[in-house]
Amino acid sequence: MMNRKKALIAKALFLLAFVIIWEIVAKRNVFGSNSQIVFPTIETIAKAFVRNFKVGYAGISLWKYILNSMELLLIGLFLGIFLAFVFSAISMINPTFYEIYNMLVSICDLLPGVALLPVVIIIFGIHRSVIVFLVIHSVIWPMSRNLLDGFHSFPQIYIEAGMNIGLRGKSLLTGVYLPATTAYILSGLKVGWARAWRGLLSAEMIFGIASSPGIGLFINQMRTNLNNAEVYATLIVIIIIGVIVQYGIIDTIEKHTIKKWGMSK
Amino acid sequence: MMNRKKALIAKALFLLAFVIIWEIVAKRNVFGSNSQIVFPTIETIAKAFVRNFKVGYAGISLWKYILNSMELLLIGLFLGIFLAFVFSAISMINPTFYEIYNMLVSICDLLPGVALLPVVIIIFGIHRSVIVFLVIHSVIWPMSRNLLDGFHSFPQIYIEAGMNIGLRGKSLLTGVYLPATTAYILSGLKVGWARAWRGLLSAEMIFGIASSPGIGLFINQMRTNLNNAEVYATLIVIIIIGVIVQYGIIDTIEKHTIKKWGMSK
Amino acid sequence: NEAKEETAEETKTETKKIAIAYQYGLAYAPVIIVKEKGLMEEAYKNLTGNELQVEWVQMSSGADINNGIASGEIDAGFMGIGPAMTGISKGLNYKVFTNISGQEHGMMSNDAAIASLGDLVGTENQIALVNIGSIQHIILAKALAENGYDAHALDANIVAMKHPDGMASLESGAVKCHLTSSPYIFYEHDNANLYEIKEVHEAWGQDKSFIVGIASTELNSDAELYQALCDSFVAAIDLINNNVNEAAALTCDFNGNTAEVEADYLQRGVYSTETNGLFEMLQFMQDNDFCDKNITSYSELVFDNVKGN
Amino acid sequence: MSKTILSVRNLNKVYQDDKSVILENVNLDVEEREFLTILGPSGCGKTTLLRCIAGFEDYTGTVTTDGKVTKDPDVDRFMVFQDFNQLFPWKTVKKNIQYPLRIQGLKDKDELERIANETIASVGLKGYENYYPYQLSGGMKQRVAIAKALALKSKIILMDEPFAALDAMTRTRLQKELLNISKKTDCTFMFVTHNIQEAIILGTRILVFGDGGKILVDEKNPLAKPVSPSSEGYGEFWDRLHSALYQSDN
Amino acid sequence: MSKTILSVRNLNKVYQDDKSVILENVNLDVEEREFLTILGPSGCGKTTLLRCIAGFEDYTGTVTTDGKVTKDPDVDRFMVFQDFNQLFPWKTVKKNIQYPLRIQGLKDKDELERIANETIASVGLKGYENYYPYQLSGGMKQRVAIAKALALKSKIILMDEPFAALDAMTRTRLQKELLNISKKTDCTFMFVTHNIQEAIILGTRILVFGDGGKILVDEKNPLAKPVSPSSEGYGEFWDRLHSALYQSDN
Ligand SMILES: Nc1ncnc2c1ncn2[C@@H]1O[C@H](COP(=O)(O)OP(=O)(O)OP(=O)(O)O)[C@@H](O)[C@H]1O
Ligand SMILES: Nc1ncnc2c1ncn2[C@@H]1O[C@H](COP(=O)(O)OP(=O)(O)OP(=O)(O)O)[C@@H](O)[C@H]1O
Ligand SMILES: [Mg+2]
Ligand SMILES: [Mg+2]
Repeated sequence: MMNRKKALIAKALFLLAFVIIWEIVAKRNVFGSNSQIVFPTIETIAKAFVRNFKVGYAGISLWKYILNSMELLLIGLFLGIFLAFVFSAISMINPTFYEIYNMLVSICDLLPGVALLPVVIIIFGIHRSVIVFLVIHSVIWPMSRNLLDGFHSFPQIYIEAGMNIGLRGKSLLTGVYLPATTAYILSGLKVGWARAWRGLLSAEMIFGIASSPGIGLFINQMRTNLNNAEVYATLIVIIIIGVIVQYGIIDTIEKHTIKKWGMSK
Repeated sequence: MMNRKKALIAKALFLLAFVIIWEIVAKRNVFGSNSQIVFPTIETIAKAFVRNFKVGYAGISLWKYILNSMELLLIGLFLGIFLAFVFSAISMINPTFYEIYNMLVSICDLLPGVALLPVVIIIFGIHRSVIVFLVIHSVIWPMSRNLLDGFHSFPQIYIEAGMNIGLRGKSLLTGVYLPATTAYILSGLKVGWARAWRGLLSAEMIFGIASSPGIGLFINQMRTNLNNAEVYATLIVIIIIGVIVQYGIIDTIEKHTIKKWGMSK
Repeated sequence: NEAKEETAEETKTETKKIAIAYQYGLAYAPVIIVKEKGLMEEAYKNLTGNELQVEWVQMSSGADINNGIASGEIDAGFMGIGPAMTGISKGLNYKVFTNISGQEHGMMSNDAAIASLGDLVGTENQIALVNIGSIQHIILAKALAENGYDAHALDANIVAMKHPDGMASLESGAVKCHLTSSPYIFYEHDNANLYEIKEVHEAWGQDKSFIVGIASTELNSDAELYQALCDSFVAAIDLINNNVNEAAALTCDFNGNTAEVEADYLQRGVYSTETNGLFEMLQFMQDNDFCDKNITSYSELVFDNVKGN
Repeated sequence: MSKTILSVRNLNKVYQDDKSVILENVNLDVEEREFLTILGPSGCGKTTLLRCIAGFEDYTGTVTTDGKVTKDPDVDRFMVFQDFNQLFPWKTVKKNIQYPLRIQGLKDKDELERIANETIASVGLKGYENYYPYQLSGGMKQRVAIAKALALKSKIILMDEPFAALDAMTRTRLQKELLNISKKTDCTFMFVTHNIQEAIILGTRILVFGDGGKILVDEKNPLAKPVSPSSEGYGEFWDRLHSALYQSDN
Repeated sequence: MSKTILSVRNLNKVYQDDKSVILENVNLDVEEREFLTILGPSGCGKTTLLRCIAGFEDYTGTVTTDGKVTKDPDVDRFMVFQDFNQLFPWKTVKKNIQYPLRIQGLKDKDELERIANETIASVGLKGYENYYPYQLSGGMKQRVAIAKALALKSKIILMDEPFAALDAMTRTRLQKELLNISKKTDCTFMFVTHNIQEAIILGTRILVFGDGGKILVDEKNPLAKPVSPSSEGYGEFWDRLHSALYQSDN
């Protein structure tokens, strides 16, 4: 394993290289005379970054959009993860349920959110829960897939050791299945977190309630107004949030679980 | 474990129940007098199913759209999987590369395909490869996540046993890492396959070459033209293809690998 | 062998290639006619004797097309006047080369008690329309302004969703109002349970420009190619205006209608190469924060051949 | 006469994907507080028998524990596995030992502390309370597993070569510990070993398995506890078991 | 005098997250074709030493194999692990044995077949060629791992309690097999065992480790092969090793 400092430098250098290449492409108009609209310079993006928060869109700062979205995102993410856990858990206890749920996961994961929108609206009405539902839809299936497959492929002996001491059903799940699949679960969390973001953005792009506008709407507006620099600046915000979660939260969990237990290198 | 027949019956009964509930909702107009637009009856959907293939859209049968899409889907899927393998593999050999790639996966998985479209078009031009790129974008990151995390969490002793007999670098990867993470890889394949579909559909909804229209365009137009029954019928086609891949291909691979090796229950 | 390759290359250079981005729908009927009948290729051949190869690219929004043009990969495209003016004011090197159509817009309500905009202002009743900042939103703002309200008075009432979803939401009662365009407005007119809020239709009728065609200045500088482009649209629009049945037969499949219905719908729109209200709309947008303020004359919006205002 | 705590009737075991019969018509009655030691060649089915009794395998026939037919695993039959990875890697040594007790409803913190410390000391692992399993040597892991069993005091304790990874000294110490516990408690033991001496020292009754799970020897241990190689009759008994074992092969 | 094939100099080993020193300043020279048996209490660092030599651990000090300083694992030092899960679960018994040979460049099908069959037979697993590891008993898995080492014939073979899971008979057979091979080939063995008798029967030189990897005894085996408990001097030697082992604890 590398030491932390070296790793940090490597990552910083890579990002720097990316930024430099971007800047060259932008400044030299490598892709034609109008390409600065697609490749704005770093300076433009940096200004857009500030403007996003200071001016925002429709008189509302990007903060507000982020807050609106984060609320829905987190609700959707937690519900999605929670439901994935519940259903995957029931699947482990009940083989019939497993067969059905496994099929359901394979099927539902294929369905694009857009196509579900009319059904969702008719059931939930015009409500922020529509967005939450679409976020759940993008999180629950991949997360369940990780859980279902994880539950099936850790060493059988842990289950036996668990049953040995009287664990059954629910207690076996929390006592053995969950800790034994922590690696799968964390991997699923990383994917689920990314899914939730993408689900949120695309949901907010196809369905938006103006009274609580979200980051997807913001991006959409900036796109419509050809403010690509603002779009990239917003993506950077998303990336920063994403990286904080990845390295601040998930990595810390990893360090205190699978790494500490010697279950991951 | 259940026997196959019982499992099949359970799944069939579940689907039947779903169909019946749908039909009741449709026939009784549970969600208001006009809800048949959103919930067409089974008969309507069945007719739309036939019509999709017979009449299609713009004088072209759904077959043609499917074929156009499948080509791009498969190219994107294979490239996405292949690249995920290559990069994850290099990550295992080179710790610096791992640090950078791990970060890249966490970042890129957050970026919505729509926001990348201008950049992709400027780089690839007006070409079907734009769709392929967007499919790759939706496959490669979750797949890499599964591989990277899988590579880190199988029993260390297999690596040692491999190095013991002189496996190094590439041979260690193919000789130990890959077979030892088969469960993770297959799980990733299932998620990747679903991702590829959803990536394809959303890519085709925002970009398409008129001379080879795809299934995403088909769905989009059917929605626009208020033919929800046709939309559902098309989704059923997608589901059928998906289920064939899941149960026909991936399950078979599972049976001949991890199940046979006693590495999965 | 080498010689063969060379001749192959020569014949290739004679085939001109351009990429045109388009969207689907009734409002784009002339585009479909040009595309399906190969009118542009034909016009180019007539003018120069050379082949023209048009790559038709379907995109889902004016914003995407604008980016495509910025990337230099798209030479011409068709979009609503909103994104077109946004693009020009952003300094994209294109202008309008033809008007395409004007379409009917209207706002329908499923509540008889809502008869005018005044019944909505200050309430929490939701209005579905296709997107915030979309042409439908601007028309709503214009209607508000013309009736003495603040242009943004109903902004918070908006729920953004696509036309079919909006229609389903209106009919199922999930929203109170739906501001939409043809053909959805026709369907909603046919529904006896829905009531129209007239001010919206009055603010921007089908006689006003709605969809325009834009071409890059580069394309404009290729005189023959540009001519072919313009000619083909004159021909297509003529066909709709003079032989609606033939036009309908060409486009009905794409819009999912029977030929008769399609012909009826086509006749309810206004298809013309001449713009109407383009500059007026731009000024309204500039005055009400729908786009940047920097265009001061009609001629900045259109190429010289385009007539109208 | 003491009562029969475990009774195996007509037990047959075939692994699904395999035709060959691992255990054929095994019949066995074990009395309460008996210490049954089991010898047998590698691969003869000792582990499989314990697994069937513990309820980890499907089989035909019946296993009756304390009068009830048992098919599924339960705490009344606790198994110490042959595998080094039977500890939960996510729990420390101490937690691995306390967890089963807490599952069984023991909530008293002090009591849990006391039992854990006592059993950890008895297997010679003082100081390793807060180690995670991956930080232990092979033999240490097995000792934790044994400590778990000693702490839990199930009715029937099934031990599958628990001392195989231990050095002679630790082994002797744990043999003594086990003998003590078996005297003090009501536990019944089934103990697989490859060491004939160990079988004689620990067992009140000794079984020798041949291939296919055939029981070649089933005898009460004629020697009085504590047994040592110098006990009277030891040599003779050893020879008998040894030749039965050898014979089982040919 | 025969040449030194392995030399360990000032080897120190501390596990990262732990302050306590596992191996302290270990020095050891092993000559070619020596059969070194290692005794020592559970947890004293025997496995750790083998792992350092094999190149699986970080340490300070040097390990020199055949004149070259070696830090990383390689085929010149083959290790048979203590763990039951060292076989690749995705390969059958036969493939597990043949794979290392193929990696080493042996392509000849017939030769591969011959070697596999021979070594499988020598560990008594005829008929199990096409079993997957999960279908084997504990002892059978270990025997396959031994077969792998026998087939590969690395310069140095490190064996970590390979016979611990075996019954007396199989154990005796494999001891004989191993003795044979060590006579016929140039392999050098380092063999960890808890069985003093085994250490004497197999070893040409015997090491007893105390806690902290201290070498308490390092002696050439004074008894001529083949050794049996009735060999002259056996009892005395046994006692010496035994008391060294016991003493290490006190
Ligand atoms: N999952 C399985 N599938 C098929 N055969 C199996 C399976 N598990 C064990 N066997 C077979 O059952 C037989 C007995 O195995 P078992 O583990 O009970 O032996 P054992 O007596 O415990 O041996 P050892 O002393 O080596 O541990 C072996 O021949 C083995 O090949
Ligand atoms: N990964 C680790 N982290 C911390 N300590 C460890 C680790 N692995 C082993 N140890 C410690 O190193 C010491 C020696 O372990 P080792 O496995 O070498 O013992 P051993 O002599 O092989 O014992 P046994 O005969 O029981 O297998 C033990 O005290 C153990 O706790
Ligand atoms: Mg066994
Ligand atoms: Mg050890």
